[in-house]
Amino acid sequence: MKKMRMIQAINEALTEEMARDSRVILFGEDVKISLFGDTRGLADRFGENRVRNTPISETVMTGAAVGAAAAGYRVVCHMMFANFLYTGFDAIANQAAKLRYMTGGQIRLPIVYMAVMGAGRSAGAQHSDVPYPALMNLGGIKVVVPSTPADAKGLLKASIRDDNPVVFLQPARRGGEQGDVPDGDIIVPLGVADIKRAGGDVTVVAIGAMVRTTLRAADQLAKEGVEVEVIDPRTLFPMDTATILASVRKTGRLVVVDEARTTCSAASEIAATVAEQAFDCLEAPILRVTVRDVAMPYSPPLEKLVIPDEQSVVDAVRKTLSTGRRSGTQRVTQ
Amino acid sequence: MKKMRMIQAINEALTEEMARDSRVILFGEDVKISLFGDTRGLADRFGENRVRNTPISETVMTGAAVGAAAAGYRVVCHMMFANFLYTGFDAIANQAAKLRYMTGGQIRLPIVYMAVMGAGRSAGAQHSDVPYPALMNLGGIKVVVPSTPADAKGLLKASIRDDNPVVFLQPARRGGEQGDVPDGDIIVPLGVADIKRAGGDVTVVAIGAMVRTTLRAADQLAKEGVEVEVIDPRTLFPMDTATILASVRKTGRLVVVDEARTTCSAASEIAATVAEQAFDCLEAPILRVTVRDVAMPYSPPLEKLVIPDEQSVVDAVRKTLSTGRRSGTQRVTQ
Amino acid sequence: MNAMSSPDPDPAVALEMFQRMLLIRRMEERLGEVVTTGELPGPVHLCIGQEAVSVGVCAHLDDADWIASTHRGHGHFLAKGGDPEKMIAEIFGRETGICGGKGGSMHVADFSRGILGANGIVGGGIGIAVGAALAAQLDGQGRVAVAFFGDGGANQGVIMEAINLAAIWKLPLLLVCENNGFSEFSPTSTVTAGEIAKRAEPFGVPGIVVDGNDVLAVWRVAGEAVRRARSGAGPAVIEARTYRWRGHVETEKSFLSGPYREDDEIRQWQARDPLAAMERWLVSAGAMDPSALDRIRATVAATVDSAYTRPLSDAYPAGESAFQHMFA
Amino acid sequence: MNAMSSPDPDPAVALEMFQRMLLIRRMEERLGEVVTTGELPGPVHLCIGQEAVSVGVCAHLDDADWIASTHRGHGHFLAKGGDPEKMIAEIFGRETGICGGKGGSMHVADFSRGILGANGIVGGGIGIAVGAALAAQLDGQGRVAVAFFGDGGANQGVIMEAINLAAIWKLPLLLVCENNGFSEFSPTSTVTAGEIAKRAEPFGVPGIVVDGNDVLAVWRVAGEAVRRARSGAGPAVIEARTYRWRGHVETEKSFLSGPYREDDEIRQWQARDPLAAMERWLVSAGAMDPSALDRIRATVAATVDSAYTRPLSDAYPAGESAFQHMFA
Ligand SMILES: Cc1ncc(C[n+]2csc(CCOP(=O)(O)OP(=O)(O)O)c2C)c(N)n1
Ligand SMILES: Cc1ncc(C[n+]2csc(CCOP(=O)(O)OP(=O)(O)O)c2C)c(N)n1
Ligand SMILES: [Mg+2]
Ligand SMILES: [Mg+2]
Repeated sequence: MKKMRMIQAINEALTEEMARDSRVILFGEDVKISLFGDTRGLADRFGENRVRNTPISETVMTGAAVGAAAAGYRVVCHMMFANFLYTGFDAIANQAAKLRYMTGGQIRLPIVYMAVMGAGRSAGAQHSDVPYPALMNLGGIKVVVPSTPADAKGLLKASIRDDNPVVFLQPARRGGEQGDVPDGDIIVPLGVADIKRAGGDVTVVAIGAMVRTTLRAADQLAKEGVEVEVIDPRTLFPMDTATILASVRKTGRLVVVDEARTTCSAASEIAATVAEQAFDCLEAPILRVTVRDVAMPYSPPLEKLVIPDEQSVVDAVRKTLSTGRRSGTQRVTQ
Repeated sequence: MKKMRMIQAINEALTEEMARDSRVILFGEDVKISLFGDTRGLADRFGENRVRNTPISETVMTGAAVGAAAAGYRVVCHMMFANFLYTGFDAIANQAAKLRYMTGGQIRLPIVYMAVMGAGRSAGAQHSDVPYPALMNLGGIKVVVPSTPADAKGLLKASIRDDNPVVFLQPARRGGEQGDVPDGDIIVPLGVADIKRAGGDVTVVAIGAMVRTTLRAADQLAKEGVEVEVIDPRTLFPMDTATILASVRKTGRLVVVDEARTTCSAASEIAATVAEQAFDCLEAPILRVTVRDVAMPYSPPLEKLVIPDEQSVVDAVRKTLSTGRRSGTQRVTQ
Repeated sequence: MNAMSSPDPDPAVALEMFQRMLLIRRMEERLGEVVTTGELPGPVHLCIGQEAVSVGVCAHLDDADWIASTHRGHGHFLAKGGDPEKMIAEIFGRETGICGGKGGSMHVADFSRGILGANGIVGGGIGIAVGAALAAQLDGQGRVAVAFFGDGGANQGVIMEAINLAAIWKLPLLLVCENNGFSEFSPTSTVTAGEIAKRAEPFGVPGIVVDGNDVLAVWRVAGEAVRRARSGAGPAVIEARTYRWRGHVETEKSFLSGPYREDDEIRQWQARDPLAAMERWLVSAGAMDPSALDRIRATVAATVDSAYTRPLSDAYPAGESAFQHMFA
Repeated sequence: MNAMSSPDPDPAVALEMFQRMLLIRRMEERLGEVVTTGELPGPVHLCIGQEAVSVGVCAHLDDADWIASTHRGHGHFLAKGGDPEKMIAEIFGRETGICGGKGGSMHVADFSRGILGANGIVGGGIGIAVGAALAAQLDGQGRVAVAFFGDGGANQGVIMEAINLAAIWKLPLLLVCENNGFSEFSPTSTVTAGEIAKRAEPFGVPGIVVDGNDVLAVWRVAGEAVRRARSGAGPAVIEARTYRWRGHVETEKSFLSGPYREDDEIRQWQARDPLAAMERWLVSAGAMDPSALDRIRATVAATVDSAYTRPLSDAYPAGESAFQHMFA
């Protein structure tokens, strides 16, 4: 067990996987010098052939990832900020997400598109998006969002070994935070959620940067005697709905905390799934704590206001506890 | 009142708006000869200056729409098939959706990106996507999907007059269907749903091509004595949730029929909203009838299987009627 | 590159090229007929008149080399050795199709033969070919990757990104533009500034214009470019000038409001039929004794017949296949 | 285009250009200092050393003309007449900022002055400028649109699409590449093949290389290109060779693992300071009497002082503003 920052954990994952499998290659803008530090040292260690700086050409980058993967490599394509996924979106949405299916399963596409996402550092609307809803809807892209250094390492290693296109999104604000990372070849399987805190009163599903926020809220609520179960899906597509449903069947109440904009968010998807599959167990409305449908503002107080914080999670949990089944408005009968 | 096909109704809307306002311009690939017929005759009538064929260059097209709109024009940018929105996604997601906000409201961006979407004609996965979930999540793009010729005309006219970026998506399979279109300058305001059929037993929200499918299912169910209320949101973002919530408060049951892939679909969003805001009125699980999370297959029987049909709507309605509140599994108590 | 001084192809290669062109021609003609019967599920884009380009280029490739193709991809598929029967089964949406019926005309692919697939996205194959070229370079086996694209596709920015990246990395990549005079219904000059091949030059990449109706000329410049690429000298752009005899998409006359080209133009290009030209050359070069011609015709006819027979009695894919193959 | 034979600027114009360059320099220097105090909310990219490009180009434009800029956009903003105080207020995230504090450094824009905005997306301004050029053409008032972009941005495919479209439509568009030697931390030659200006030529568009540290040279070629564009003769690409003295982003040394350029290289370029060169020219051309220099310095100093004073006591935007301005 070592303490390290998420960025270091990612760096370790990349280093170990590149050492393990010579067919793992990595390219992206300035990956050699490494803006975030996550790819630092890889070029020195694995050579300029396997680790390449690209021009600023997201369109061809995302497409080349598909071609190199189809031709037998495991490709890590670093997209820097998640907003630049939009710039290279064509090949992600039209090729990577569909090529295996369209060709009747002829190929495997082991690709990891990685990027940093989310707000909190006044980088402005074009550097702060949380684009996973769009990716989750494509159907052919696995979407992974870690919340801790250990998960980041284990999930990234699993993503690289996966034979399918994966978008790995590192929450910007968590990159520098320290956490315990087990030694050795840790793998966190894709599609498996993690119960970050067990509790019987309310289920709170929290994603990425929101996990820590939610855990803090849970601490606070625990002092009031409210036991929150905090579930981190870790993989957003395919989602481990079984774990979420089991928890809701136990608690009867659900809050989803998501750094994406509300409409069509992962929170909406989780809410819809539960409203469909665990309706009978629900005691109260499902509440979403999300970013309202705005571009991310630059000014610090505005940015702070827009991003869900501990208090907004606490408020939502209290609200869901205060409304019992049928305690509110009744069905209107004509 | 005239009978016409949706494509003709769109053509009329474009013609009338271009005649009405000389600052309306239109460009896109082969808009002069018009692949779908929706832009036919516009170049002859309004001249080669206002109606322009572009090269196959979606990236610059979507960006140029932003610039021309910022500089004072009302831009209709024809993207042909909705999958090509992905090709030009950068300027839609990073510029059009954010520029007004990022500049503190300095500009208006009257843009209509129009495209044909959805499957049903064996065009394959790269010509059949239903991309509105990604667009709805951007927060800065209005999303409009007509289901009838009359709505198509009225919504497109409203979209062109709107001072914001709108993506107008014509359901491929409905383009050739006839419908009554009122004479004169009909405007269907954005953000207002339409109750396509009133009923008190179950609320079914249906989008685009699914509206007709759902109305047929409703006819069939009516014979069994089940009165379905069919709501067509028409604008998916911003969504007229009030109309949907009012209906669910009346019926207590909701099915959403959506041609998009399930995960993070409009159906998910509607389900989440209702589970949040009308929970107390719900009598049964909210059911989504959607395309499963696959790329669209080419082979006709597969395509048919994947797209929701009348029977799948009927089945979902019957299912929701068969499950009463708490009739199913109970909350697991520890 | 001094392509014009290259020698003529061996007789066997020349005959093989003729046969491939003929196969493409006959397969496509038949498809054009079938379309009118309404039996085909989806749209098809025929490459009749353009056969010399795919065949002249692919004559230099083997199964280990990669090609990425376009919406007009049957010719590339067949030129690279794709199975005609499996192609037709695919276009008819049958389970025996090369993609199990899930792709259709615009997605015929055979990875075992290095066919990365036709593509419904104009320009979509370019990035994929760049990636395959990167893989080829890393493999170090002398493989190359070829992206075919149209004059319309040449206006997608990805082509510039690809040329730049391939130049910087010296990728074994051929970017082959089939300039058939139209981008859908727009004549090239109305949407395309300047000469496409020249777009390579600012990057220090050779840009070669070749008569796309002359399979020998295509074969020569492609051979030179493939040799260069295999040797590690980097990418090249080839612009093959040709013409499509058929519509952009079959049955287009049924929905277009009017014509977008002169019949006379079509006739002029038909007079420059790449197949007839090759036949003349074969005879004059003495590469073919007269009976060989007939044998090839018979072989091709038999292949075409069986390609359009067996698949039609094959089953459609089973329902569950709709939900397979999203993930490995 | 015969830019070199163009006359020198009027003394008033020359002085104005000097003053603008000095304003940009001093504003940016101060910003660099402020960054070290940790008071700035977000990242800033300074253009010190590159002032001659924005100023030489914008000297030909007025409020009705359009510019689209980059992440390194303060110079363009100020050169086009943007308000220094409102810019600083914006960078500090105040409600008095030109974008109400919602954009920040990478999004400073002033549509009333034709400033379409800095841009956080590399290449993002190019399409926007194409659209503004289309609007300018439709208006028929002789307006032009200018897109500034970097050598790194020159590798985004949108630039090729823009050149092609502008050539076909003869749009009044200037594409001005500020080649400052680096695309972030990658030296240009490691990611950029050939000469950027040449990328215009295959499209029949003039591509001009100019010394980006010589404001007069920039002014001359830009003047010629603007005149051509206003007259309806279509677009031009200008590649101005220059150098950034500061980091790609301020404080980069705190997180980069090592240097990516030699200090010596920086010193060599500093010896070619565009401001010093212009000052020498002004003096030698007699355009400036010695006291004018001091007056300009004083004016600029006062502007800078007040730009960095008032905004700092301005309020942050009210909370509700976070939820405004998504839609008109
Ligand atoms: C990204 C994208 N944009 C537009 C289209 C629609 N489309 C299909 S083929 C075509 C014209 C292609 O022209 P060209 O590249 O010259 O190929 P050709 O059809 O002449 O073989 C267009 C515009 C598409 N399939 N993909
Ligand atoms: C689409 C996109 N990709 C990547 C980035 C990250 N990025 C910001 S500036 C920059 C380098 C830009 O280089 P250049 O265009 O030469 O401009 P300079 O910084 O030298 O002024 C990069 C890669 C971005 N902002 N947008
Ligand atoms: Mg063509
Ligand atoms: Mg640069």
